[in-house]
Amino acid sequence: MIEEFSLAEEPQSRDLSHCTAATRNACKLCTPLGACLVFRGIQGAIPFLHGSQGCSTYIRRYLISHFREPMDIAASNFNEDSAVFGGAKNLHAGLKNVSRQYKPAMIGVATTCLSETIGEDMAALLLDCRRAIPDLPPVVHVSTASYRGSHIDGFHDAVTALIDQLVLPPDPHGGVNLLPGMLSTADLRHLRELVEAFGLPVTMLPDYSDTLDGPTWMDYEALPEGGTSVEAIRRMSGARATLEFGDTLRFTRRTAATNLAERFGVVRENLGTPIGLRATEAMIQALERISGRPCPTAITAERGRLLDSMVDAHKVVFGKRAVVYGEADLVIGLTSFLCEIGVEPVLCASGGKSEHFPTALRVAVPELPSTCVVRDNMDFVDIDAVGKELKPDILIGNSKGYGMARALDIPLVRAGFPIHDRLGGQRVLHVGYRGAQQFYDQIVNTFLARKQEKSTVGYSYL
Amino acid sequence: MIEEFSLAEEPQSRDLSHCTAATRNACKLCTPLGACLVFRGIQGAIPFLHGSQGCSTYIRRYLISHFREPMDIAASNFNEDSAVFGGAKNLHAGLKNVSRQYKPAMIGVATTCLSETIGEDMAALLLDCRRAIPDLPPVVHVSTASYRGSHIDGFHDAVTALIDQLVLPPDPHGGVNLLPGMLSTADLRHLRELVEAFGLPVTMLPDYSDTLDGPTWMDYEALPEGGTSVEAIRRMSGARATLEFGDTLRFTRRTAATNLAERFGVVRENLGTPIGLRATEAMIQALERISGRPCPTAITAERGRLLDSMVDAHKVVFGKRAVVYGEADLVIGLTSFLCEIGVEPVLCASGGKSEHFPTALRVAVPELPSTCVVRDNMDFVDIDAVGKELKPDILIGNSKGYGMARALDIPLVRAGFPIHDRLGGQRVLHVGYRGAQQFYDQIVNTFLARKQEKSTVGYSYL
Amino acid sequence: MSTEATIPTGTIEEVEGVTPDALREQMLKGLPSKTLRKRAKQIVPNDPETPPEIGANSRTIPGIITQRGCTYAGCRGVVIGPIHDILHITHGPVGCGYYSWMTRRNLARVPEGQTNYMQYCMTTDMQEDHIVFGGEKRLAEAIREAYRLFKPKAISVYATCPVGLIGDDIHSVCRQAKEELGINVFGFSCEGYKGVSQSAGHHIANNGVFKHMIGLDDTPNDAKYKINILGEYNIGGDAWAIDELLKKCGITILATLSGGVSYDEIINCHQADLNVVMCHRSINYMAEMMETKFGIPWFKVNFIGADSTAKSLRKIAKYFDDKELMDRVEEVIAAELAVLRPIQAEIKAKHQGKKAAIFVGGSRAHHYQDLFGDIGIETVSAGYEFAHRDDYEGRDVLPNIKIDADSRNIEELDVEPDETRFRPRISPEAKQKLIDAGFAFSDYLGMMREMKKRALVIDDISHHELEHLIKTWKPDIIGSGIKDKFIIEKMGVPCKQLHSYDYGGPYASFAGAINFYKEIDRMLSTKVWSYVVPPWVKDRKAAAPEAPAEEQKAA
Amino acid sequence: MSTEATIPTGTIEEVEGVTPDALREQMLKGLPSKTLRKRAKQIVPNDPETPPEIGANSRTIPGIITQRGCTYAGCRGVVIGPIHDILHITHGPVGCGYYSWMTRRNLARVPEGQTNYMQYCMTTDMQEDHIVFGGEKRLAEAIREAYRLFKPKAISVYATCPVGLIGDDIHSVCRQAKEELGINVFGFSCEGYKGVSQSAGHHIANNGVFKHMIGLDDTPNDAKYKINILGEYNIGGDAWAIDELLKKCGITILATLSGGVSYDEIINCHQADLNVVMCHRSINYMAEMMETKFGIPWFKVNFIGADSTAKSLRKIAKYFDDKELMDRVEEVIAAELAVLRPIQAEIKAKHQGKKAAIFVGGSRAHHYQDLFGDIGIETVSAGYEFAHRDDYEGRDVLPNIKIDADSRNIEELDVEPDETRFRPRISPEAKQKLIDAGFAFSDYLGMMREMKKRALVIDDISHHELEHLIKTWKPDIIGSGIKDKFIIEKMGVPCKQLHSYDYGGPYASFAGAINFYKEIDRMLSTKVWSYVVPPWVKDRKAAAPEAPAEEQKAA
Repeated sequence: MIEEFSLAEEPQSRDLSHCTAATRNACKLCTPLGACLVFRGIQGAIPFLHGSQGCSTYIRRYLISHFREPMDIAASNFNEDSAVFGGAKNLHAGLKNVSRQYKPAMIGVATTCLSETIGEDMAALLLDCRRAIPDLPPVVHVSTASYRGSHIDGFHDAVTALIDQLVLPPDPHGGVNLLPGMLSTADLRHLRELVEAFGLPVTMLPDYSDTLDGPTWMDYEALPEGGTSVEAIRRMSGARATLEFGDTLRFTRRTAATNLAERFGVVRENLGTPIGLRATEAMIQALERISGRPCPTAITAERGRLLDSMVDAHKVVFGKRAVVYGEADLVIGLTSFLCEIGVEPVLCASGGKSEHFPTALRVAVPELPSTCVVRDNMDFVDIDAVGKELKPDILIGNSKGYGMARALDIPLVRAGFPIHDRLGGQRVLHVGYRGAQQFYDQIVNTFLARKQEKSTVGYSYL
Repeated sequence: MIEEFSLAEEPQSRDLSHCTAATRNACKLCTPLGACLVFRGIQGAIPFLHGSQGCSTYIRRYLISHFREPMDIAASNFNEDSAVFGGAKNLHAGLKNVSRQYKPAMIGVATTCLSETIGEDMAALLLDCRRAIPDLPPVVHVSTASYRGSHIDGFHDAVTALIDQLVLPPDPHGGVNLLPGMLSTADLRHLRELVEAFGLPVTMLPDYSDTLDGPTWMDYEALPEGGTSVEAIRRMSGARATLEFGDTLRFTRRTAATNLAERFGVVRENLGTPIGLRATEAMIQALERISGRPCPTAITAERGRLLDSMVDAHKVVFGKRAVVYGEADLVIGLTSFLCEIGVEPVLCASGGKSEHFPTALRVAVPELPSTCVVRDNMDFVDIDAVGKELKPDILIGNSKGYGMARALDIPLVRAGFPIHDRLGGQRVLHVGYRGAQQFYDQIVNTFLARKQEKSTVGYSYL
Repeated sequence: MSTEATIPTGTIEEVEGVTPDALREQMLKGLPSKTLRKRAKQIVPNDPETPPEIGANSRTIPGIITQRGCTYAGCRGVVIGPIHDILHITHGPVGCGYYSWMTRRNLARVPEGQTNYMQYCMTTDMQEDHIVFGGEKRLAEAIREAYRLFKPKAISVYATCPVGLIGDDIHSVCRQAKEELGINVFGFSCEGYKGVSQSAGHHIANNGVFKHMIGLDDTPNDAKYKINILGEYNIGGDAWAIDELLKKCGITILATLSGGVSYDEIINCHQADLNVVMCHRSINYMAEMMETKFGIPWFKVNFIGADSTAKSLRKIAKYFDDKELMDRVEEVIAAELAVLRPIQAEIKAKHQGKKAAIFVGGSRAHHYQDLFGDIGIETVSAGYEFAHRDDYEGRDVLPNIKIDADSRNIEELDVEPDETRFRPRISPEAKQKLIDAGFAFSDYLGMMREMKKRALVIDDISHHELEHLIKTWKPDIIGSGIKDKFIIEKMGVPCKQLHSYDYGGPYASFAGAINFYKEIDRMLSTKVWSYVVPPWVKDRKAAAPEAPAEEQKAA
Repeated sequence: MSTEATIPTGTIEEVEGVTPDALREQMLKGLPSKTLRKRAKQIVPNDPETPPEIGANSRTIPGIITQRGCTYAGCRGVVIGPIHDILHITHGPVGCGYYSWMTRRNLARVPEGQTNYMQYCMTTDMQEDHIVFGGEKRLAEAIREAYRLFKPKAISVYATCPVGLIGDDIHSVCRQAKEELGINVFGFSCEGYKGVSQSAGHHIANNGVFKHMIGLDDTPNDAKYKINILGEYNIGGDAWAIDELLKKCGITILATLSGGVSYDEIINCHQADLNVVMCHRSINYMAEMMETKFGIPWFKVNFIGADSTAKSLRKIAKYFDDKELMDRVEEVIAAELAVLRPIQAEIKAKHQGKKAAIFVGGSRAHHYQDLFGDIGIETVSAGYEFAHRDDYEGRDVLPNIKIDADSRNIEELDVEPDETRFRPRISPEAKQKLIDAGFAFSDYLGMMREMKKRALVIDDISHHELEHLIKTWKPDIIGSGIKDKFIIEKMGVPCKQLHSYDYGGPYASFAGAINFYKEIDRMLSTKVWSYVVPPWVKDRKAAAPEAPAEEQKAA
């Protein structure tokens, strides 16, 4: 086995932290990726990029490296003519072929920088297609120019577009809507389980827990099973409440939940992503409130075991210094949890531009030391440059931090997206007591293992 | 932080593999430990050693280092007089004090080598105590001289004793009995969940999933909550069937399940410990058979995801060589799983004397290469001496293998008992598809992490 | 045409009871007529004697999911990206840069103290105002920043879709930067919407390398047998494996375009005596242009597979027409095969007669047939992702290829012999002697001439077609890329990634071949596929046979 | 009595509104009368001026769960186990050997190339036929095997319960082996049922070390200030920390009994000028016997806590009565405190006034009060696990201690001054001068003299008593061992293990004290306890106050 490029450390003298024009090793991906992920979470839907085929290929490649699952994204395959004269013909042909070939329950169309730059009038184009293609399923369109925002914006915008374009007038039912944000397949499964434990039927949007973490097929499947049904989305107007996760969404953003609240009066419950005790607690209390039922004993027992393990091992993690990076709301959740267990976050970095990130983080985690650097719009060279000055003991974030972890000789605990250097990256459980338990165990055992390994004499007990 | 004794490697020239009189670094613990563990799994019960206090202290110390939970074991505190003249007085006083202080629902008395060597007539002594102590709860006695067998024998003997001494004539009910063997608290919880998923009420004996993995107390508890109730044990005669895990039990042992079958006609289903696909499959099929219900989709989905990940990562583990050690039935389960995933077990070692171990292993895992060394009654010096010749890539077993793993510079994946150098050793999930998934992920990621770390240039994708 | 090809004998009459024509019909059935017409040209039963015409390098049909990438990917990702000491700047929104950040496994060893720029993904991360008001200033600033931070020898700039649309003149920005900074700075107009696949990007990249790098450094090199390897990207260390092998033979590689290679090697590589070409598709432009300008002959080689490697070594030795070299080459081959043959034989015995299908790249679908063949596995169907007709049918078809709109808008450089530096590396007589002996210079015979008769050749295969292939012909293993790997494996067939090698490799040369045999043996030996259906489902199926899966779906 | 003790002023009138007497009554309430009589003697409000009599070292009541260990544990586990180059063989069934295998954290550095026998747990693993037919042959064979494998300098054999009962004569087996193998082989009759706790094992171990090791090597040592540290087991590296400190002062440690020590050091350690004693309980026998036989004086020291450490250093310097040494000691103390004081002050400011309780060991419950005191934490209740009355009340009580059956059956060695080697290390005049100045030789003043008036002293505390203590007096932190750690923490009180140090340490000397301050600061600063009750339970409790927990239980 021959090995890859060397990860030579940067010469110390170079000041890498004052770049403004160039982004070096971005800590964000492009908007249509987020939208494609959402569309993959709709039952029988196929994501479709209006643009050139390369975007579809690159985005598929990246999602696949994380999920290790098939990820089909169709495209209108712009060529030079379409770039000049518009992509109407390609869109038409593409939608027609996709409808015919996959018989999808929905097509989710996201625009790329190409079609956005040439200013395609999507509403008009899609209306034409609907007239011309008789068996066209519902088509939902979201505008995702990657020069506006990052993958997480594409994600939220796609959720909003789905609700905006699909939901019908209310027919009240006892269920709740759950807008989880960009989480792992294990997270989605666990959230469903938690909500259902309170006897609440739930429409979770999106839900790629099966479509992107499915079994090996016993029979051929053109489209993977699972996902939120279009029918269920249509009925979200009749729900008791919408649980929306994401501290940054609380502030100014016009969100899918505000859409449901404003148009149909569905109560919006904005909560932090339920990572760690505090945010999970808030979710449980919201579920108690909405359902009128007390928290089931099984959940309380999980919480109890978590607390018990926190008592057992706080000595191992207390006072350790962490750098956390990734999507803003994920970072907020992880930071909150780290503060709870006595780890000191020294740098909280988000790659996207997210003006509300610092505020939302400080509000959600008031005990965060003021010395902690909280910054959006960072790339990995920034994170590395700022981070290493802060002498962290551990990194927490996606696989892209590996180089930094290696250079600093500290462990990287993998969370978020993308995770392509471990098996099960798509199944990392972040949320709930169970997720906290897994993270806690992992963080503690990572420190224990290093202590044991680095010891020149070897610890038998720890 | 100052470090421990050096783990200097053995000089090569020393032949460590031909000892017969001395056991060096035993791979087994003593019989009463197994019995105490079982008694801790009975609701409101207190384990009680008839012998000197040191045994109780040592056994508590060891169980606590693994479970990180309180573990009270009372003792009759022999002194020199009792050693000479018999421990009747101490037994009487001890039982009386325990009854009074804890108001236990049951007392589980296990003898130590001391009381066994002097030949205490336990039946007679306990009868005397029962006459003399009016409020004495049910007392179950098991003979556990540690010069006969090892902790796993103490475990099974205690289960048999409970059934032998507590079960009442049958009053048929629809439930099943589950005799899981010596597994982790997470295993016990998961097994209960699996059986209940088929709509079957279950009496699991023992069940220390709560008593030895409980929450931090909100209020003081003299005895931890949870465990199999004495009442439920009494009614085990009326169950539809007894599921008994353990390939070695299938052979000649008079087991708790044969006891129920012979005395009350309860069907005995002897199965391998459900570790890995094959043994879990057998359990699922038995549950389908007993319940008449098909396997629930949620379980099939877990299986599907497991298979999917096995497809994804078989390249990482295939052909790797493993040394597995620990209790015979645990080793059989792990070996079976390793063969399924393409890892080649090169040494399967059990510490206890278990004449059926090689046969049971070969029957349960017929595809095990004949070159694999399968041996009972091994100590860690044997395992090390034999194992290192076989050039393993990984060790799988309890914490006591760490020294060997370190000397060979290969990873140790921790399983079984005791695990005292990681957090959550008591919560390692071995059984079911979920347990297999966790082991699989751990084995794969251990190899990936090492590949990444040992690479002189650093892999970003793996 | 040269007689070099070893035309295989035998015909694939049927596989699993189904003839190639019947399978082709299955695949085409039910397609809309326009699509059908197009795909019918791209699915062709083979004839090695007279390769049939295939509809390669035609536009992908919108809505049909393809594994193809874009022009940017071909240019920045494939050809230029592997040069580790050029600093690469992607001019565009964040995605393109991120997605091309170390996602191909072209390895590089960087001298102590130097920075490996492959670790860096620099992008101008264009924002809306750059789209509206133009991004040239942003680009110029990014180049300056890059220079300030790293002081590289050269900076390379890549245009993404919006850049072309808004009309940023990256070349003029580059020229100015070159002047200002005193280093080599050059740009590539490789917008993603150009061309039908990454293939267009290869061409653009070749042009750029030729214009901006080749020939800049005339320092003489007095090694004895100096060659360049063209079209080898050092995935999984293949280039290193070839390098090692050639070193044993006493042959010196000046540059490998582009794998494990430095800027300095490239600007001096016109000192070579010979160019040998691995991936014809991605680099034939360069081979041709270097021959025209400097007089360096080229021919095709293949170091994938034991016999192909031996054959390629012998061909190089023959070219140099030197007894000492030829003897040395024979010694090396004998020594390597002595190690390889027993392993090959053992593994071949287990898998002889199994069937492979390969759909990947622009040359690997051809090369890897030799490697599978080494262990008795026959490739019953194959096709490229982005190749042209000549890669299938051979370069003799070139004059007959119609130039379409997508090809036309890629610049064809007008190359002339260099006034001072043109120097034929071999006398016309010697060359003619070799040609007369059947030696194929400047030629590629194509994949079809080496596949069995009626083997099914499928260009740019679709999921739909792949599904039919798997269900009907039941290949034992498929070579493909990450984007269909998981579909193939979901369907129960092991899939070997032939782009990233599933993070294994090297597979080139004899040592690499042994690696590959073992890898395939592992894949075909795992029991994991046999577990897919749970026993209780098997039981139920046995008890009450279900309706076929498709009907179920429809229901 | 020496005037050395610094008798604390002040009285603990009440804690959390409850007087010590009221808490004591709570603890005793409801016990059966016999038990009550016994426990009443073991729970004693303190009087530092005239320490009250406490019922220490009395048999544990059957059925009352104790933290005490057995004689074997005290002998093999505590005293002899830490000698890393003696090969230890446990003669008995498998459990005792396994449980004493590296479970105490006495650390050792082993010279390159040597084997650390502490890694090994050798046992005869007796089986039923050995119980029936005797285990002497098995033991002899095990000794031979051990010798064959390791060629150690010495082998030590430990008897477990059944060995005594079946009458194996381990000492004769050892004698024969010694002869046969030509190395030192000796045995300990430390069967677990002897004595009331591990304390009996310490005594047996001391006797054995004295008989079989001390004085074997008379090689002179010409270091200037030669001392032994007795009763220091190098848990978490404490002995090393002390070693380092004394080295700075120019004092040489010949041997530390028994921590980080080798066989060779022990057999030569009678060359010392002074024995200083850390853990009085476990080693006072040795100090006395060495004084009698060789004339080495001993006194008590304590290196746990900053002030205690300084005091101990000064005492040693004073003993040697050497200006140079005294100056050096003062310099060292000043330098160490310059580092320590600011850290101490910062942490003290946060925790001043908090309350500790310590129930552990045979000296740590005393020593650690100083360390807690350094950061303003007062120990309101303390007790030993296995100590005797003199450890509480001071050695002046020794003549009054009744010898009971359990003590009587442990051999008292008859030690005489050695004819050739007895040599007073200090002139009688000098010694008397020191004594007159308040210097306490061969004395231990006990824990009670250093605790506040009415502090609650509890010997061999039970769970029941601990529960009351926690619920009523609400200590902020408890020092204890692994067996009650988890009970204490289940009840919401942080517990510092003072046997294993929770795998931290060292805590001895100034550097160790800093470690400890930080550790305690961490434990008292964690928020984890505040999370125990879920908010929804808090809400519900607030809405409808529940019945007290005990009533609930009863219901």
